[in-house]
Amino acid sequence: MPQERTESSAPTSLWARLHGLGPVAGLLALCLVGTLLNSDFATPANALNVLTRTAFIGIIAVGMCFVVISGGIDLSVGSMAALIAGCVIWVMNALGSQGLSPWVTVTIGALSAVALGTVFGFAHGLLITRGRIEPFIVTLGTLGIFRAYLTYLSNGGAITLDDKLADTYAPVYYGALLGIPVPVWVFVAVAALGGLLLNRTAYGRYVQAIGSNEQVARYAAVDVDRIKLLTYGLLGACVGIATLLYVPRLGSASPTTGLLWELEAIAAVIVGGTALKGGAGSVAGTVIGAVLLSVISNILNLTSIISVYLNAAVQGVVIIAVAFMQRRR
Amino acid sequence: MPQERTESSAPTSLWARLHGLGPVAGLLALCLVGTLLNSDFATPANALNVLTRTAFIGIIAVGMCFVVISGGIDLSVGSMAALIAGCVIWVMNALGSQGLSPWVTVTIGALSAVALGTVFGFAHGLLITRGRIEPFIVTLGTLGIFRAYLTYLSNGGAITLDDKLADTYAPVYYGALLGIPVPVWVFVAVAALGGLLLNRTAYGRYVQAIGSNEQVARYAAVDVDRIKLLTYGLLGACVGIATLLYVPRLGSASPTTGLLWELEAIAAVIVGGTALKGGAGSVAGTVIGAVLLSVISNILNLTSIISVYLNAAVQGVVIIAVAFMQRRR
Amino acid sequence: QTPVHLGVSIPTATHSFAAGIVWWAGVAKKELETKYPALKITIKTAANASEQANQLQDLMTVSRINALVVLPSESAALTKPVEQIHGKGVYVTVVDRGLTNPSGQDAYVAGDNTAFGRIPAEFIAGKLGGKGEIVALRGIQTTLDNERMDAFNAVMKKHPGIKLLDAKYGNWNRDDAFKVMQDYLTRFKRIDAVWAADDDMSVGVIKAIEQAKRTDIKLVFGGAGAKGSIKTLMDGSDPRIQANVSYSPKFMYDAIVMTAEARLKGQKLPATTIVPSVLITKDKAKDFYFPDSPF
Amino acid sequence: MSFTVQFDQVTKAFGPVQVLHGVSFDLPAGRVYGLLGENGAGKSTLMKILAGYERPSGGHLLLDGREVRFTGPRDAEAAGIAMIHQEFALADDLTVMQNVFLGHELKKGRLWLDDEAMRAETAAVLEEVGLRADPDTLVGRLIVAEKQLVEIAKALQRQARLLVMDEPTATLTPGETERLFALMARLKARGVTILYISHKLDEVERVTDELIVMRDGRFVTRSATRDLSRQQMASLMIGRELSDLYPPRDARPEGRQPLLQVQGLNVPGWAQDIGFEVAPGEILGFAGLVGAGRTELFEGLLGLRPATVAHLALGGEPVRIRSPREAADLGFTYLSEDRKGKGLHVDFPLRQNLTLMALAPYCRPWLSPPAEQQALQQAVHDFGIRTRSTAIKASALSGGNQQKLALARVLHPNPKVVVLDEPTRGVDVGAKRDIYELIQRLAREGRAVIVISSELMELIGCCHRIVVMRGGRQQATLDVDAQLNEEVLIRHATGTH
Ligand SMILES: Nc1ncnc2c1ncn2[C@@H]1O[C@H](COP(=O)(O)OP(=O)(O)OP(=O)(O)O)[C@@H](O)[C@H]1O
Ligand SMILES: Nc1ncnc2c1ncn2[C@@H]1O[C@H](COP(=O)(O)OP(=O)(O)OP(=O)(O)O)[C@@H](O)[C@H]1O
Ligand SMILES: [Mg+2]
Ligand SMILES: [Mg+2]
Repeated sequence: MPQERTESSAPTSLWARLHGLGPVAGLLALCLVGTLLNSDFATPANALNVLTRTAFIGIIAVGMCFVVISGGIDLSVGSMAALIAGCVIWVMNALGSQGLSPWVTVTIGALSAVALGTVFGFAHGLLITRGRIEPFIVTLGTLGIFRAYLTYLSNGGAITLDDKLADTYAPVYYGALLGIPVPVWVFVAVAALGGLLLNRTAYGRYVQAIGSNEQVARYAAVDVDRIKLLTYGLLGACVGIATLLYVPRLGSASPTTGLLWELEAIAAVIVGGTALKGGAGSVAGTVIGAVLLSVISNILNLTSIISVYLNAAVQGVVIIAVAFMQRRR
Repeated sequence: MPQERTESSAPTSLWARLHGLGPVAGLLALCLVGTLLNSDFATPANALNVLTRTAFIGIIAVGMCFVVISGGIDLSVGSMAALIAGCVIWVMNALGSQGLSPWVTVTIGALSAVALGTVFGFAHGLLITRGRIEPFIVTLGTLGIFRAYLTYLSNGGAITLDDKLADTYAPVYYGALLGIPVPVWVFVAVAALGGLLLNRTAYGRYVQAIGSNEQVARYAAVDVDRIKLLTYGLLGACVGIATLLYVPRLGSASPTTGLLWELEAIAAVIVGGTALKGGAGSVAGTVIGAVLLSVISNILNLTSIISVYLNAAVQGVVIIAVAFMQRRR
Repeated sequence: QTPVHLGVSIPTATHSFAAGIVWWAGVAKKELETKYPALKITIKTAANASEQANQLQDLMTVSRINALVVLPSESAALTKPVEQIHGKGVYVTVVDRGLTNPSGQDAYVAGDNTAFGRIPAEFIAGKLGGKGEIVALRGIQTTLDNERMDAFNAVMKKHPGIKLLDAKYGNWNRDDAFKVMQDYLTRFKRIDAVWAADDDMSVGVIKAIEQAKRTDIKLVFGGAGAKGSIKTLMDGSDPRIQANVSYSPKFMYDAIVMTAEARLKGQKLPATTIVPSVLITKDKAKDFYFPDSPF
Repeated sequence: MSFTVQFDQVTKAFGPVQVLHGVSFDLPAGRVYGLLGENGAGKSTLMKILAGYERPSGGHLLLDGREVRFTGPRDAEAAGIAMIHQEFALADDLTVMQNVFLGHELKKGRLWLDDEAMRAETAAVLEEVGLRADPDTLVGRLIVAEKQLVEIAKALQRQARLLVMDEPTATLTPGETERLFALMARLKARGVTILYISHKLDEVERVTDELIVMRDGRFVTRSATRDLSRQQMASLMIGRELSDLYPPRDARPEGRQPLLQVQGLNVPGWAQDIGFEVAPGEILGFAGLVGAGRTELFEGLLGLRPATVAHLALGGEPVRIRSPREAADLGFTYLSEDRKGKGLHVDFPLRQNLTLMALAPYCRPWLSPPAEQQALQQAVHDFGIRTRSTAIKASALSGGNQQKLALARVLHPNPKVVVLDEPTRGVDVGAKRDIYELIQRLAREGRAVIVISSELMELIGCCHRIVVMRGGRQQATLDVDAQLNEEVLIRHATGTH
């Protein structure tokens, strides 16, 4: 991953480095606790499990990171993922029953997931830029619309992938390359690309400029509307990719799929040190934030020292504690 | 309600007035649709039902309006309400079984609801100002903590108010004064006080100043930390008041109590024309926003023209449409 | 005896019924672990399907369970993850919500969702004498809810005199049921009976009726046999509550006990065990009353 | 290589407010033009139209006789026009380099940014404008003067053929100003046309070839610079004769108990061991180069930065000040040099801005907007704030009028001690005199006044004593008398004494 922006400024680097270490320190501390509580925590198998399951939220969080840095927000990602999953399964089942080969069907399905996500993202972008509506409201609205439409498609139940297709598709989630599960590879690739895009391209720079001061960006001849549009499109594509990994895992979509993912993705971004008001942030931080959140629940799964009722409380305390470590001056 | 800030500037007033009319126009249009679809919609009884059930969210939204204008956010209000409800019922049952008279018990319970809310709010405020943690993270953390603690208290089930106490307490929700239900009176009182506080006191001015530019406010001798602390305390108190009205309605608290109220309250504020980034906003808008959101679901309940699966979609479309009417220039 | 490490994976206690499940699982754990030293039970609760899939993975990789009792939060979504565990040689008992592909399970213990919808329909139809106007409240959009509603509708088809005015989602919670019922009352000037489809929802429904001071509603049928509703039924304190249908979270307890005892002896369970849903009337109510359970 | 610019009956209205009333003049290439006019005359607005930031409501803009219609600054830049803004157009979260190249990034291939090249070029332009800062410093961490230099560097990097400079020296000290002038000379030699807006008439006299005077949104006159004296320039601008710029001051009060006493003030990293006192009726100046630490000194004193002080007394009473709130309660207020970032709520209307620091008198018990409005009318009159409506946001005021509003705001609580950091930044000569007059009046009313300024003449012209700072240390405290002149001050400030 390329070096992060905030760490590159020489005179502030020491502080920034310490500051940027907040989530990392939190993650390390947490891992230590995990190892002490259960010796099986620190096994490669468990580590890969955690990373694999972080992949969905992590990939979405990378896209969300851009949206938040640009000063926006997207509340609809969970519903969007659910709807995409539903549509893709529906399409694949339809194609499969037409006698298309499972490989072709799955490929078409996967591509259409990304395409659909991008289209939804662009729709958000258009409503926000052309329609001049607050991102919060646009995506609150589409949150309802996406989920309702999935409910409608599934008649309130679940849409399930045909078994034959499911078997063909399964390796996308369950397969491994060089011992590393496919979703982890995809996650790493998306994060690396995201980091490059944010720090090494004009687009990334414009995203930061818009979040920092939209008026200034506009004065600097940045095509603010286009960049915002692209940013929501990018998030949509990330949601599509995440869904593409999700479908083979659970093989179905229902009205409860992806519930509250938006909160998890935004939390990963913010825990990773990006400010909600936009302007500055880092992809690496976001990735660490996402992993940190999964590690918390992994540790809770591996131990039974506290009442199951209090899981959410432990998560809450840890999130606040990590944020405290990297607080603003 | 006192005149709103944005409406007081003369040359922009026409535009501002039109602009401010967005939610009102949306509400009127919606009411028209409601009346056309079901003649029972426009009855006083239905109007009072809607207002009464808006009261909880509306009261919380008034507090949230201050927090959002100050540039903050609170994701925990739903969980906070649930925990307060649980604690208050628990306290009242305990006192009741000690043989205290129901009236005294209920009064103590009601007061402790407001006190508890204020304490929780101050705790947020302290973490945000002294702890220098983003409000989003603090309240995301306490969201989990509050709800988990309630689940723990109730063993995952419901905590139910003793029947005798419930009968004494019931009029607070079910009673009426001059034909208007008590919660509506309380809602109106809270909104009116909120409007006064925001527009006609130094405190309200400071809240706006902080949201507009915290740095400038600090240089202008505004005690930023104290004002923020008060603002979160105020929201906590509003949550307490809302809970105090909620408890007599069903006489119980369970882990599903108050679920997603935070989203509804924030949505009411934003639909009411307050920008998420803070600085300016209006209590009247917030009230209209809250009513508008309940009217949508009321109309959906009163008609069966579309599939129940699509309810959320209709809500989403209406929210976006209303926002479009009052969009930023 | 072979040592058994039994994993239990269930949804979090987000409403009373789920709380009952969690409670009964806890009771089973306490009883069984004192009784059989060779048995270890780990209970995990999950808020949604993907969290539950994660937990299954953790139970497998890290806790190294060799038997599993699972109540999937969604049938379809958990089919694959459960299959995976099953494929690694873990004995799997699925409770309440069957997998879409039953080859991933060794045993299935379930309540009877068809009866859950059929029994109230028959009771209401009988009480109304085949004529009247009713409303229904549904739960959350799930396959389970669809099954119940379909069973209810199937019975009602045989009673053309009964008109189902509307069926909206009350999300298995009191607040939403209260609001939906308020609006039903505004909308329909006459309602003879309400199928609230869940005891939590029936609480909200009754409150809304009381608030509107409506007397036309003769019957409110909840469901699942929560202790509050059973108590009301036993005491006869509300004339509108005349019966209930059992769908007790106790099947969680039964499933755990059966699985644990069978596995300790190295035996198998019958492929399918249906815990029947039965009509609970006033005289039978005390058999279904468990005051210590949160449900 | 350069071109002739021609304005033809250019008008501009913001809603109902007509700002430019048909301005026509032309600017042949390759010269340095001074644009003069009072605050709110429409200079910045006209220049924004030229540089594509605003569109005219009417009239035409012609380059070499051909009409152009810019849809944004990008078009203007393509035509070779760049502008240095009066109000900075910089993104605080980006670094200096990122700001300098924003919208014009250099690339390796089609996709990747070439940070190395940009860093090198940024370092080069920074060198040229005389800013010693790492190109990777966040702009948010810079002080105003440094931001101004970044703003200049940014325009310079564009290699424009016509450069608009809107009050570039308002926040600069003499050294940097000299460097800027040298730079302008080099640009002129390369054939670049420069439009130079400033309220510092001595500078205008030095660097421009020709002057254009505007008043109330209209073109008034043009003339070769050498044909006009500063006196004449001033009276052309404000439309009346201006008497001596610095009003007479009362004698320094003798033997009175100091109102503010500071001893042993340390602001870590910025100022060491500072001590001074001000008596009622006294005006104390603070001189120094940019970076001398004057601003930080007072921010430390007000609790806005970590600082320690051995002894601090107000009116003889030892006090502790932990925040501007506590200071204001003690009757001690501070006008920030950073108007946009610290001084004014630019998104607030004027009324709310004016009364923010002193709301108590308007609470009876509820805030009374009419009373506030009355106070605003009074302030508009007293401070000569030129605006066609009092209901606009502060951001819609011209730069100089924003400064007057900021000044009105810190004086609104009626403080006993007031610190004015660059109080005349960006105000026109007429208004400057009004502000000097105001300073004298504040002293006459028995207040202690501290003036921080980078304009040494201004300090000499209105203070009783001057503290000179260098590198965070108090270099000297000088009485203002006939012997004191700019040279002496500069020698102290640069350590060549
Ligand atoms: N967006 C706006 N809306 C309303 N009025 C505006 C707006 N922008 C500028 N004005 C008005 O236009 C007039 C001219 O402003 P301008 O900034 O051009 O003045 P200026 O000559 O640059 O003054 P200064 O010397 O103080 O910088 C002022 O009266 C100002 O209030
Ligand atoms: N001790 C120091 N260590 C590091 N940098 C210093 C120090 N003292 C001054 N500086 C430099 O001085 C600048 C701070 O200027 P400051 O605002 O303190 O000066 P000032 O006297 O208020 O100037 P002005 O008001 O004219 O802008 C910083 O950019 C910094 O680079
Ligand atoms: Mg100007
Ligand atoms: Mg300074």
